[in-house]
Amino acid sequence: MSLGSPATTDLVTETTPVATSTSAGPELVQLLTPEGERVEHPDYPLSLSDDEYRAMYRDLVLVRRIDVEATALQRQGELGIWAALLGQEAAQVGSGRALRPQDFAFPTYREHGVAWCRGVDPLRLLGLFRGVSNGGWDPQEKRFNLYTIVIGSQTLHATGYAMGITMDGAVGDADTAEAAIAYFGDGASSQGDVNEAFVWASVYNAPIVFFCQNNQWGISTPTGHQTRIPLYQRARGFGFPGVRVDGNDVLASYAVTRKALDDARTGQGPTLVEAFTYRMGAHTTSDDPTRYRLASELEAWKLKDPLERMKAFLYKQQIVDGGFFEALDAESADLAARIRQGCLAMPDPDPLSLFDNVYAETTQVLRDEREEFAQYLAGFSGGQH
Amino acid sequence: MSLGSPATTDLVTETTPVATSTSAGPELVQLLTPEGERVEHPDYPLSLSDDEYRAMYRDLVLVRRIDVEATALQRQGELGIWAALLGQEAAQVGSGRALRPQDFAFPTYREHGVAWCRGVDPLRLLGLFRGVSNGGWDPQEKRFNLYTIVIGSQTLHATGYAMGITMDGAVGDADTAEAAIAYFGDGASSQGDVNEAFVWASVYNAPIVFFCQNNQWGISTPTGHQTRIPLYQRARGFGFPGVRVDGNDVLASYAVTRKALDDARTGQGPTLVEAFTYRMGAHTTSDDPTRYRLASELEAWKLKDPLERMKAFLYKQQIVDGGFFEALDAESADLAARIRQGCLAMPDPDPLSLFDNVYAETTQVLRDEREEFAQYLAGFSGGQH
Amino acid sequence: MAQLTMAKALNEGLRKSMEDDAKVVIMGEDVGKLGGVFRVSDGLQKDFGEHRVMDTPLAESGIIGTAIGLAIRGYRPVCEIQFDGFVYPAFDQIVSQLAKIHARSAGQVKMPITVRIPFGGGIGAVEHHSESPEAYFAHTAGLKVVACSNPLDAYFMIQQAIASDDPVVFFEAKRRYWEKAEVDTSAVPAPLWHARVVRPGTDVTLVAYGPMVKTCLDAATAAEEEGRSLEVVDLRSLSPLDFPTVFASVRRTGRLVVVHEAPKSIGLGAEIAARCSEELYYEMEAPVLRVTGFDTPYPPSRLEEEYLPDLDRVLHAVDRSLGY
Amino acid sequence: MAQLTMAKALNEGLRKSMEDDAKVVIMGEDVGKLGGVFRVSDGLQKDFGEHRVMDTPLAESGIIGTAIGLAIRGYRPVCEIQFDGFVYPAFDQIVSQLAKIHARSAGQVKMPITVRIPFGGGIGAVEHHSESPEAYFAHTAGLKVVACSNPLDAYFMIQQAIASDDPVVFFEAKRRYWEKAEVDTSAVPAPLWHARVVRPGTDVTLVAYGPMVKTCLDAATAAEEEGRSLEVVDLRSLSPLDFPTVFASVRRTGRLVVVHEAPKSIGLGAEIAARCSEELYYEMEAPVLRVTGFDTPYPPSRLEEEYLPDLDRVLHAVDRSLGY
Ligand SMILES: Cc1ncc(C[n+]2csc(CCOP(=O)(O)OP(=O)(O)O)c2C)c(N)n1
Ligand SMILES: Cc1ncc(C[n+]2csc(CCOP(=O)(O)OP(=O)(O)O)c2C)c(N)n1
Ligand SMILES: [Mg+2]
Ligand SMILES: [Mg+2]
Repeated sequence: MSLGSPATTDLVTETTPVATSTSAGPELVQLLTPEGERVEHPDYPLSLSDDEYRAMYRDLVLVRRIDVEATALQRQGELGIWAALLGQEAAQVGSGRALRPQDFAFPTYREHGVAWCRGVDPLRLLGLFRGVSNGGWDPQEKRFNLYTIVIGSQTLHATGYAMGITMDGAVGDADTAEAAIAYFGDGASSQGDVNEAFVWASVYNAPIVFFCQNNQWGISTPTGHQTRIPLYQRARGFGFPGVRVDGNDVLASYAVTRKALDDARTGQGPTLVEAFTYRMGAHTTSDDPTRYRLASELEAWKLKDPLERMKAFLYKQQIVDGGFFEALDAESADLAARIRQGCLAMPDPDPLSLFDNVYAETTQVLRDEREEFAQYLAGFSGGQH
Repeated sequence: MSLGSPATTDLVTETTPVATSTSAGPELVQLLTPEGERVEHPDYPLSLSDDEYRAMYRDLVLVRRIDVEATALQRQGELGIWAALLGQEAAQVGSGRALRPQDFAFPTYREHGVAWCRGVDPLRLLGLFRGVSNGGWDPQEKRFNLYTIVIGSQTLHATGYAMGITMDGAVGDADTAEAAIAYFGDGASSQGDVNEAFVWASVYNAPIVFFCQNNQWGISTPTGHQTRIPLYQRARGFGFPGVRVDGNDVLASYAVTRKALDDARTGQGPTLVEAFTYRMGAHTTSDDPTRYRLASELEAWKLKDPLERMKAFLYKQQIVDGGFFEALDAESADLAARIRQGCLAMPDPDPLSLFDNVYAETTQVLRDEREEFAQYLAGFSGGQH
Repeated sequence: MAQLTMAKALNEGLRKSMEDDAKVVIMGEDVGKLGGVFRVSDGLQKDFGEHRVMDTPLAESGIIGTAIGLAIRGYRPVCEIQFDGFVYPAFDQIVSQLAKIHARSAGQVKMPITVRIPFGGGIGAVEHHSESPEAYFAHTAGLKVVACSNPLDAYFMIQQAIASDDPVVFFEAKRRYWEKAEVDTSAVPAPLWHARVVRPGTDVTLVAYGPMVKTCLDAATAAEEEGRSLEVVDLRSLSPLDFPTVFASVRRTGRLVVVHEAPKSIGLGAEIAARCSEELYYEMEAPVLRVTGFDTPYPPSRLEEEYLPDLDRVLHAVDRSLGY
Repeated sequence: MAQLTMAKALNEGLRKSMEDDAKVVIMGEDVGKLGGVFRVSDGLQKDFGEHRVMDTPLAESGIIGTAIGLAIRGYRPVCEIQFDGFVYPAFDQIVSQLAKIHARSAGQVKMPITVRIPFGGGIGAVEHHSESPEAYFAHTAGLKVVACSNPLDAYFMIQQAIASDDPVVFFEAKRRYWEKAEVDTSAVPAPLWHARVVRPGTDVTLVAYGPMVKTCLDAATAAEEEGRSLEVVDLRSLSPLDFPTVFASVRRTGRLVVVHEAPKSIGLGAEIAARCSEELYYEMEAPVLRVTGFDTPYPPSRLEEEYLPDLDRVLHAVDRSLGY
């Protein structure tokens, strides 16, 4: 063991990330093997209609298409940066589809797939990465909070929101009661805020699901630098259940999240779901993962691709025919074109909007600054400089 | 369950504090019953000489005497405030005596008993509460850090220090290797910093013992508002062992801490020790616990008094005679007198010392401020005002 | 009309807000059964229940972070930070979230959260219990910051802060908690963002807030005996600063001394000096002087009388100002 | 002598410090294998090992808190905060511990910790990646705060900061990371706490630091064409501020414009304005003017060119100053 570096003891499961990060251990909940075989899990029965299976696959495909298009737009200078969800489609679509309309989701900056499930127009997401907005949609309307960039913060917001659900008496009924879900990453699990959220959620028995996408990396930092035991086990230190699900398995992600949400809404309190998955792309378009991880790791994970296995399942079950895929391709292409056009057409904000919405009730100091700046700008058009 | 208040589920062990706080559960490690009977625990064998037993009892008595004297001095206006350790003597003396000279302790503001074991003159502690200093001793000399008032901060300092032990190669040898110990309270367990310390200690396998005195209260807040499972179990969420010890049992506190320290120094990594004890006094001399807890709770805990049970043990084992107690009474009285005299004789700091030690290398800005203030003060003595 | 201490006036103000709006909830360490270490929320849990007055776990980031979530859900949380020196663990949630969510959401998400902080020294406390962190918050765009200095203001300002749809950091001059004054609860309060001339005068303006208002008033009384007429302005709002009121006063007197307990460098006094020096460049008869805490950590309590601006230091600065 | 970017100069400076003192360790998020998101620590983990360049868990309070423990153990940690907007979770450890431990211990415990923070805007980033939080730290007694603006300073200042027995918050102008200059590593560096006149002039003094130094130099070049001679002072040290150098310059020119990206209210500019207005009361020919970011959250990047002070805004202020 090298001094000062993370420990290698018998407790450590993920110290040398390359060697171990693709193996999730026997505790992993899986309903669909990488080969597309449907398997059963006693705690997570699931039966979906063919339409539902197809809809899930459609989500996976469209969400990936959005992501690919956004990455391309960034490369072409239309976005400042993009945080790709490549590889995490199943975790996001599975959990996103498990949400009921009345539930409220608190994302990080990477939950484009969940946004899709909540009905947020992808163009709204692009606005943030293009730099025309720091937000972009009405969180209340979509019951999908704004992206939160400061790691971990949103887990406390979600917990407070969930406390409010309890205070409003909106816990109990299996159909109408509400729940909150907080998304965060493996890296985020080290932040004080996330652990405080666990304290609060547990003490207040809040109707919340903590959904951790363990994509094995926090930028260049492997999960083994954040924890020496599987992350889902963190929950047991706080007195609520944790479960590790195959995050590349959209059916398992759906079933496990749905149960956790139902437990929450019926008053059983919080659950931590660790979706074991993989960030197949760079951290963001600014990142260069070849500096810190081996190509072989990516290759190993490609065999577990969330789209491929669902596709194989649909084929094997004969749920789809060639026409389905063709139609989906066309829909994808249309979506991508719409996104591209919309992105290029997005106007830059008005300079004076700098001063808008700093407060609900603005101040004299800001009014004066705005006025002074407006005059300054007017001076230019008047040719003063 | 009242909305918005801490949960009452089957997981909750400490919701209604008055009813449950005296019962620690079967997991409690005990070597001495409240009646002073010596019991054995397979994991914590302990055999001390008669001298050692007497020395421990002496510590308990003297530490309580210091505390009583300080409380009296506060009542008489000689101290601004005092945070009494009443009831926690065994947890502190047990853990403090378990430390080796080479170990380093990071206290809160209440570890007067540990300070005693580290050889810090009680008068130095009083200086802080009198308001003549924010520190008072050389932490390096005593290997006892300064009191830290911001809840939880010191757990990270201790963890960093322990990482340094590893980096220095001072881990391994059962006799000479070093360990750190971080003290904190049940309330502190909710702070982000404490949980981040758990993350770091676990990932770096740092040679550290987290010693949590669960005295059932954080000011007026019962432990059930901080956690719904026993606190020692927090450790399992981070992948290291936790143990609950009877904090009113000096022998068990000693044995459990000693083992945890030895594990740390020999490279087994961190342990969380929860010393289950009781704050028999007010939070500080500014506090009025009758506003929030029942007298009956205190009565129940009095039956578990850490001094009484050790005294009963010494008697039963015929380790002492009346002369021992007489001599100890006299020593106590002397100590108290010395503290009182020393406290009253403590000079106020020089006004210009305000500007001392803000930096290792002071600045021109501060030199100027100091000079200006010195002149201002001189103006008074010159009768300018 | 009743004689109330400032602590009691705050308590009554909180009670009024809770009666008026069922969405108002109080949260913090020891605010419930104990009523807060300064008893500002005394009796409120008993009367409004545990779901409206919550004794939270001990973690300030958690308090503010969950309050933000409650605000998203439509609540109007009033968070107590037990002492000034314990707000820093919540700094990220305050500065990066609370202050920015309204702008981030283009006004779609309101943050009607009040963060109450007893602040300042002079009570003989140990480290971290006597700080004046207001400059950190007043420098932060998106926050509003106020400080109350007396029972009447306390009663109304806390209600106005709670009613505000913006996040308000609400500083309470802790060593003035026990000072009493008449509180006419039927009075019509001044707008929350307005400073107030609390004593008119002609020779020099003293600008202060929180605990230093009384110090300045005492100085003005003492100065009167020497035939000097000092005007005292209580800023009340630290962000936004009410420059029109300050400028008007300084235009009258031509001279300004700013007084605060916080360290001098980059404190509120610096901003007021900078603005007045610019705006009243042709009108000032002396430079703006500052009487403040030193650029040192708050000292152990046996030195706090030296550290804290007092009547003598204020008058000394007045002398200097008049010497120009 | 070599042409180095500022990022590379910092990298070389770090390397030199690590070679000179085995107690120097680097810690932070992604500083090791990746070499930091700006590559400032590129190659150091490879050469000095994982125990001297640590990829820490993702938690800023943990980074500073454990660094404090390492310092108590005799180490000299250099902590990287990945971006300006992510320092706030560590605010408590910085303000309540790092800044105060030396005083608390009456000088017995040194805190030779350097906290590196890439800061400022202009790189087209998303929220929280373009902030200028220096005023928070410069207002905090017990901390020293510096900002480097060019490769030569970067190379020496980082070494001086690391060698300092006081905690130093070290701001790096992130949009200047890729600008190149000659770095003579054998030069004798100026003391870390000294400001520097980087361009002499006679008509107006521009005081700036970090990213705005280049903006001011560009403005001075442009002004020259109009026959105006601007003196540019690079503060370098933000706490302590080197007033003698600033005063001397303003005595020469009689006029002062302070420029920074951080919001105006209660920023560094306020302090410099307040001090100069007082100290040079009889010597100034115009009020101190400030060209700063607005009192708003940092905007989305498509607005940052409007938000950030630029050459035109600086020259506009120079015009105004000369108009008095
Ligand atoms: C408080 C804070 N510190 C640092 C960062 C910079 N940062 C952005 S993403 C990231 C890694 C996050 O890793 P993880 O939580 O695993 O999420 P992922 O990016 O893998 O989805 C870091 C360090 C940040 N955004 N916030
Ligand atoms: C960060 C912070 N918040 C609040 C306080 C005020 N405070 C002092 S002691 C205390 C309760 C601590 O409870 P616990 O950790 O159980 O320790 P105990 O006092 O019981 O020994 C509180 C809230 C503080 N010192 N620091
Ligand atoms: Mg990750
Ligand atoms: Mg306690």
